[in-house]
Amino acid sequence: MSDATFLEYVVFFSAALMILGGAIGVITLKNPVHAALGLVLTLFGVAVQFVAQQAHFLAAVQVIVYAGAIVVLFLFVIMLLGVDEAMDLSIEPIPIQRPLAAVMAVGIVGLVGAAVVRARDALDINPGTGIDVAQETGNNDANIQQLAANLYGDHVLAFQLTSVLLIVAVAGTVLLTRKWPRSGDDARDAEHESSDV
Amino acid sequence: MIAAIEPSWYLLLAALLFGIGAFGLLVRRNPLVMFMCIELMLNAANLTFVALATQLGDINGQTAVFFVMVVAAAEVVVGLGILVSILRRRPGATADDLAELKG
Amino acid sequence: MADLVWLIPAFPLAGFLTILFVGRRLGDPKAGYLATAAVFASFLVGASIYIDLLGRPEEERETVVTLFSWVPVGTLQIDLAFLADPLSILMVLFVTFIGGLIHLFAVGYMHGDPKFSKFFLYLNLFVFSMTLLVLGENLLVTFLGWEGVGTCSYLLIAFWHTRESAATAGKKAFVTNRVGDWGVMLAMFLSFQAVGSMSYSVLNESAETGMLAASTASAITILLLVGAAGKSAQLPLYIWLPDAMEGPTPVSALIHAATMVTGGVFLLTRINPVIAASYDWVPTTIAWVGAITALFAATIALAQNDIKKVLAYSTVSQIGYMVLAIGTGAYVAAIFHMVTHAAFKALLFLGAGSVIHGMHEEQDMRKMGALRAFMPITAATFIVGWLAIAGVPPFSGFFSKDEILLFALADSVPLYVVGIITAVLTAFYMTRQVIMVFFGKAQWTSLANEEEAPEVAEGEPPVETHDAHGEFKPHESPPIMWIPLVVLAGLAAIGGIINLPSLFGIPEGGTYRLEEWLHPVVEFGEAEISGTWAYDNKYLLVAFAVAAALGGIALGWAVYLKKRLKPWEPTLFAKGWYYDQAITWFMGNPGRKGFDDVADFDQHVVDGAVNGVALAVKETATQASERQSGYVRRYAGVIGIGVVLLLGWFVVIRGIL
Amino acid sequence: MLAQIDTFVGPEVGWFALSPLLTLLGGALGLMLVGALTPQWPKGLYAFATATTAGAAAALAMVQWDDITDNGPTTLVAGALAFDTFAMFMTITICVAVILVSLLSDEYLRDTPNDGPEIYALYLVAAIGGIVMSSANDLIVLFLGLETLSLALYVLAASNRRSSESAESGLKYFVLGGFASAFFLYGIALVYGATGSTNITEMVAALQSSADLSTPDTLALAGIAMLIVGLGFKVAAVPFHVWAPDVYQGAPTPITAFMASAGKAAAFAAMLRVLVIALPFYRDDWRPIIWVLALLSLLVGSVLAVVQTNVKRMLAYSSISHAGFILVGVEAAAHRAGEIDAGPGMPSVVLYLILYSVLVIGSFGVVTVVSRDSDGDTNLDAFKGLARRRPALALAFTVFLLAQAGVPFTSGFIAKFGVIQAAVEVDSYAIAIIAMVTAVVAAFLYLRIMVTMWLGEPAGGDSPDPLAVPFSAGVAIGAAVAFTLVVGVLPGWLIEAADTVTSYAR
Amino acid sequence: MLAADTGPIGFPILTALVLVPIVGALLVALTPKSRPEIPKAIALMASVGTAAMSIWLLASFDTGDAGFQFVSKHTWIEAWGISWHLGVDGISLFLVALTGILFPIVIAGIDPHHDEKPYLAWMLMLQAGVMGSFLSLDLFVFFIFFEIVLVPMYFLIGGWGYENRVYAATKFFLYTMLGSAFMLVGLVATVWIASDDLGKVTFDLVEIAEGADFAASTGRWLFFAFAIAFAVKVPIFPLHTWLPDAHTQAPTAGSVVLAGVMLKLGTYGLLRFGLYLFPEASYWSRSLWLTLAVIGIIYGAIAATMQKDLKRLIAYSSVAHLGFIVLGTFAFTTQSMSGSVIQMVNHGVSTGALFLFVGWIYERRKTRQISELNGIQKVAPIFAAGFMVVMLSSIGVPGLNGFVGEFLILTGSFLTARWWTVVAAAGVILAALYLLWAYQRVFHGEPDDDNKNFPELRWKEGLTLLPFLGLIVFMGVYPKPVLDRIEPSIDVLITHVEEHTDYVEPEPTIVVGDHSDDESGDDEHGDDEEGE
Repeated sequence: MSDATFLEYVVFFSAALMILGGAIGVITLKNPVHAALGLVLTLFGVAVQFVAQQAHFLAAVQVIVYAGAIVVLFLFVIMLLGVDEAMDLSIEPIPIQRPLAAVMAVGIVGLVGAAVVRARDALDINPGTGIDVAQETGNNDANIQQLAANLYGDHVLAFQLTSVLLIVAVAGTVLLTRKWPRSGDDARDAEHESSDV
Repeated sequence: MIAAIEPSWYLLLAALLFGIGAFGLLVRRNPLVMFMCIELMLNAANLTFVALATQLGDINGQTAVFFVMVVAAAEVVVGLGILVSILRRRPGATADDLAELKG
Repeated sequence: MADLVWLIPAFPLAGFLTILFVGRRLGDPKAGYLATAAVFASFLVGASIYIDLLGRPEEERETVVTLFSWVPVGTLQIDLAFLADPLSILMVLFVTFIGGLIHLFAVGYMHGDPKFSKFFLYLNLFVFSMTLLVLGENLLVTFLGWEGVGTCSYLLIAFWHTRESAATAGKKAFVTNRVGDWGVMLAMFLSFQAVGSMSYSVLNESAETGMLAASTASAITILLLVGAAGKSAQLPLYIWLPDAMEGPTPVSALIHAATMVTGGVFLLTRINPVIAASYDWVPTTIAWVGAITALFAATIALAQNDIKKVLAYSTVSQIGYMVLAIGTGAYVAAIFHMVTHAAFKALLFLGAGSVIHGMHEEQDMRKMGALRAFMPITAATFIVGWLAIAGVPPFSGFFSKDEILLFALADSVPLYVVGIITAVLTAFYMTRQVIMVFFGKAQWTSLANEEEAPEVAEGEPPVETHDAHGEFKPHESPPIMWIPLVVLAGLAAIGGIINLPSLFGIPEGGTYRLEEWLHPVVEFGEAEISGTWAYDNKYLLVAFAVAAALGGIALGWAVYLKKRLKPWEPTLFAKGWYYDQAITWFMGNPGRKGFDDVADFDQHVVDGAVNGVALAVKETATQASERQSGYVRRYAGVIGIGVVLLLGWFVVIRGIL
Repeated sequence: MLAQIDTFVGPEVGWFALSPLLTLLGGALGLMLVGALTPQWPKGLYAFATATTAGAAAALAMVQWDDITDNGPTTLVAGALAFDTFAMFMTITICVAVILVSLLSDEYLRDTPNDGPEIYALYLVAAIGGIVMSSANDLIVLFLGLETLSLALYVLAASNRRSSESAESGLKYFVLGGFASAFFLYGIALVYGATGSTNITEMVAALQSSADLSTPDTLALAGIAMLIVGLGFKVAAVPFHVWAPDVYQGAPTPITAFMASAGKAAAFAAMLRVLVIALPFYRDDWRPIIWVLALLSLLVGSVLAVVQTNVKRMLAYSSISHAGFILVGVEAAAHRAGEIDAGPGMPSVVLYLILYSVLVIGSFGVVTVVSRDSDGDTNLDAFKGLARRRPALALAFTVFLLAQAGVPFTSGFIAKFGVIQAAVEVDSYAIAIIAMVTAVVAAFLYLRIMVTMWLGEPAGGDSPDPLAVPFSAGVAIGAAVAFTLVVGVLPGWLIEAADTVTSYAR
Repeated sequence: MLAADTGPIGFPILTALVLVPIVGALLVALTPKSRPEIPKAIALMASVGTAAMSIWLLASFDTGDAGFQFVSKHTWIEAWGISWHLGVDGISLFLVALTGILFPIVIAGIDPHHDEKPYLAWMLMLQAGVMGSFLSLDLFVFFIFFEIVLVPMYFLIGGWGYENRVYAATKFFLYTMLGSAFMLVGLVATVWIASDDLGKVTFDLVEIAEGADFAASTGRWLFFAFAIAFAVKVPIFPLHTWLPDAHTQAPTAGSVVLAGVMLKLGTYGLLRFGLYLFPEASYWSRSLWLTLAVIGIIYGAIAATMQKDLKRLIAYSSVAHLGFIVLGTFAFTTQSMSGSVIQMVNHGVSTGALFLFVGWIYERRKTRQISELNGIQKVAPIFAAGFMVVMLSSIGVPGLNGFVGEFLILTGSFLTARWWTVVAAAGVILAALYLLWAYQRVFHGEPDDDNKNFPELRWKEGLTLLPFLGLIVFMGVYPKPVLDRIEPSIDVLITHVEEHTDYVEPEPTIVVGDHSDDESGDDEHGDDEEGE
């Protein structure tokens, strides 16, 4: 047993711990802020796994975009709306919602797991060296270059589409944040409520 | 002598993460947290992608993850936009409070 | 000449159409005279055809006149064709002649009725249909007339339709007749299936040549017997006839005594070869149906108090005689009795009508009596009719009845016994009637006025126009009414001559005229009785018959005039053996209930199922839409379950298994 | 290393082939930029610009049509997009939807803060997303298209800030949509793992090469399950339909129209791409699921519609049952998936999609006009006596409803007939009969609306106030009616066009 | 039954028969509100024009020719093998004529009381639909017409009907649509399965019927898919319950048309698309149909007897009458089937007329309840007389039209379905019972105060009634011209059945003239009946 493998073990399991711990945190912590922090933990764990898989660039993006931008966005909104008060998780207003959730979660995990286990031989035939170009070429940017080439080569259209996606985001936020005259605003709401209840 | 870490372990981990995320979306009432759960699920997918990419020795998987991140970002932006526009009107509203439409 | 046979129905039809369009303008009494003229015109045509046929050799006395092809489909080719042969012409003659007389009588009787012209409209339509019935060359044309007369009888019984009883009686008559028609229709189908045609010539021919399987022949006969039972008011379908007396009296005379009710007898005579070709039990059945009906009706007649009811039941009884004759193969006798009966029964009915007229619509004999003084002509003629029906020689009834009894005995003794008993009863109840109406002491003066009142209130047509100025006094009817009576009386008295037996040294030429005349028609079916015991002891039978008649009369005399014996009128008879009531009850209770159940079944089960489905869908929808709770997390849960199920299918069922 | 970068050559891009997409994109950007830089445009100009853009795109697509029929289908941009008649057909469908919806939106948005370029830009961008979905030859591309469309729709659904319903529907749609697309993405990942690629061409190749399907690849199967979840959600197939009624009801009516038309069309196109075109080798695995989804959608959609009181909700449920019908067509296509003689399955689906899109936009168009007058109220009562207030409008709605019920001489009948024909051709009698029977149940709903319109007493009593039909909306509705009836009588040309989609690129 | 190339004339009269009403309807719909008198004029012109054309059709119909005449055939939807194929033969001729004649009478004679314009438009649409159904020789074309008639009828009932109209209209629409649901699937299946035999996909009735030969099991399924739709339309017990509601609630014109022609779509469909397409299946399942028919006859009559609503009563009588038609159809003899066809027309005339009367009674008394009517004959004798004549024809009194059909049906059925016929014949008794009883309750007796001033038949009503009475008498006295045109087509149809089954039409032994072969043919027939 080489150190490398041992190290791999350590990395894998510690990262896995981070990921699952964070995830559990997200779904259990009462206070949304804490939940967000749990999310950060998970994201970091995922980033670590990426590194372990030689996806260095993705790891970086993961940290910057996800942990950096997105979670911050979350926290920002939490603060903005002041919805950071804790919420009692012991009560569940919707009947048999949690059993339902449990069944689903267990089902998904179990079945996907079963699928994976079933397919594992197929997978683990030549547990290939993966795309550890760096080790081969000694060029530490290899992964980035490869990615770049793939991104602007085969997936250039997809790449362009992401920009379209961002247009949607922009237009959407403009639309959603535009100020509406408050005139008769709530009155109308009341109307609609009444008309529907 | 222990075997090397198999790709399937990553997949199982991802599945677990995915399940947790889905579970969370069902049990949490705070919309923000629900979004976070969606993020968890997306990350599970990402993890799967990367693991499989590595195993297949194919970069496309990593590219996919890149796109997913963009999507996630856009999604969060839009989602939070919607959420803000609601919570401004009804502070502290939970997902369960928004059940006018039914039947 | 015989080619003009179509003129016979044509005249009444023309009369019908004329009255239909201008009847109201013609009004009372012109419309009546027109109708009468139309009928007598037909009579003249009939008479001339009779002479024409008489002039021909026997085998050529048959002409078929085809107007047009009526219902031609594939092998079924039915023409609207007339058959002029001895039988049909004979029928035409007495139908039109007696019909004419009754029309004449009706002109007087219906005088002042607001629907005067309509009455004659119907009467002409009836005569038209009746002539179709008798002249039809095939079963279908006969059936056309058959249903036609049925319809007319419906219309005429319900003539005073504002009276509930009249309307009901009309409906009853029609529906009961339909039961018979059902038989006739099936007979037609069977005939078509068996011989590919419905024309009498083909049917009879195939029967005579033995091509008609006995089974089929029997079936046809029995089915037609059902029809006859309906039309000729035999058991078990006679029930409509007594009620039919709700119609105006001329109608009772014309339709329900003289003509229509003999339709069944005519039809059976018409197909006599088929009867002959069927199994032996078939004619026997016919005979017994007739015999039992005759006796049965006679017993009922014993206890009736309604002047017309008595006659009605006697009609049923007399037709029973005819059917009995048919069954015993005595077709000539049947027709003979039909004719004589037509004469004297029409006479009796018209007489009764005249009495009712004179008594201001009073029909209850217990409220009459001693009328001979007030309406002598009516009384006289009525008495003639009485003697005729009682079978007192030399009146017509005697000869025809004697002939029937002769054949009955030749066939079987029991039949004869029944016949004789019936004869006694007939004489008895007719005597009873005559005495109650014309003799004894008047029962009416006292209750005259209180009788007037309700009449007026009831608004019966004849009353308000009646020349009764408060005081009540039976009166003789106007000449237009008694002239027909007199004529008919004449016929009833001497009608026998058309078929005198060879008795008492009656000259050869004068005997069995009718038999010779009808010979070509009935030769195949007519029973051969010469050589039987009965035939050899004719005189004895005559003696019996006369004894029966006189005995009956004497008994009646003793009971009702001399009051020597207590009248014996058991309610069982008065109520007609409760037969009618039983049927009415059945129709009204279990029958009606069954019908109601079907209707309910339709509404609640069949339709209920349909609406049930709709309701079920609605319920499900309501239930399901509550599941759509509006909670986004629950929705996610639903999706999640879907996911698990799909994964289960794919991974487990398709993948691992 | 550097040389590597110098020598990098991007894939060649068939610019002209992409022109419909580019047109829409240009339109969207133009609206955004110019709209942002210029003051409020004059009445109706935004809508007009949008409509023209979409029209141009559709026209370009038609131009491409002959090119494809002549030179056969190909793929574009390194096999990212399929360039075939199927794609073009859907392009045209979606563009038509955009045109009609933008015409509807015009007056609807007038005098609200939303009367700006954004909504229209979102229409166009969403259209791009839809078109990409329906022409994607790569699952990642498909996913991006789907997200583009979805995000646009989330925003649009929530766009009416006056209405709390709109916001609620937006949030519900977003949460569930994100949830579903997470599944979809996960599915892509798993399938990627099984086939080693996300590119449909390569996937098919890989599956073909791996001859031994005897030991089924559970990873792929799990992936397919997830993919079906995502697609099923988009097409609102039971049990993934739960969002549809609420969102349809809550969203601003023109938006609902857009969802029900372009959204559904794109989703079904994607479904055909993913299942029929990319995964024919697993058809025996997923066909039964489609069968069940069809059955459930037909039943739930038609039955639940019966008890609704809100017209938009009714139409939502009816659109679920329509989805069921279309799924019948998909099921029929599944029988022949991957074969040379693909059978009438796919044509029947695309035919249904274009016909139903126009129908549903027309229907919601009428609802738009009515609700605009009744101050946002879309309850059945708002339609009482519509025939008295505006006979033409009532007649138009009647036409749409009858068409949705599948009455002859309307496009709806042709659509249903095509689907049934396809199903029968592959001997799926059971589902065909079930579909027709549920159509009867659904008919009750349409009759109910008609009764309300024609026999109900209008609010105004005997002299009800006539109801104003905005010009642009009138044009849209009129066009929809015309199309519905014309196709109902002369469907030949459209059917022949639809029949060509079976020769798709892969 | 191969289609002739064209009719004797150039101009496509059948297409015109369908299009003229449609055009009329559109024109009516387009007339401005300001000119309320125009729609009626247009509607009359259109319908009278159609009537004229259909009468011309009657006149120039080639009696001897059993095949389809005036055929016009054009490709419609090539991709699906659908063609606009119209043609008329002895079976459809008189239904077409009846459709042509009935509508102008109804349009002219009956006043909708409100919203005349849409009413007229719907009436014309209805006419077009019915015409199309009777004329089309293409499965697809037939189906769309068969289906489209629901819409105008729905609106006529729903818009101009009586108190419970919406329920009735909806029930009618959905019930019938449910039937057609099966037919559509069956129809498409037929086409696809037939395409194997024909080598091409075509919806052409004649080509399929002549060219395709379905395996017994397949054919039976397909036949039942069709038959359900027709059974609902006829309606055959137990699928009849929409009819009383629809009839009762429909406006007078609606009821007249419904009884007059629309119900015939079912019976006509059974003949044209049941027997002709699937001879084997129809022959195989005849016992079922005969039984249902007989049940319908008796059951309908009994149910009718117990109705309290006069219109409902007549509706149920329709169930009974149509039972006769079905009986005749599935007895497979020239007589019975010709009888069925002519009975379709007769029932249309007499029941249509009865509904006219009920409509007039309702207009006068605002009630259809028998219990609230009485003594009308005293105050309105002519009205009563008219009703009486129509009623007698409906009862089936010889000399009036009703009898001819019933008689032929029963005569023919007796050859192949003896015992069914024996029971069915009893239906004529019940017919007399329920109608006469109703007549007695409504028209006989002393009128009470409500009915004292019941208005007499009006001139307009009389004129409306006249054509009905004319047909009633004419068809009863001289049906030959009609029968001559029907028979050839029926014979061809029976031959068609004989070719595809082991059925041989029983010929009664003809003994006119020479008595060649043996007589006991009836017993043979008898036996193979008992066998069933």
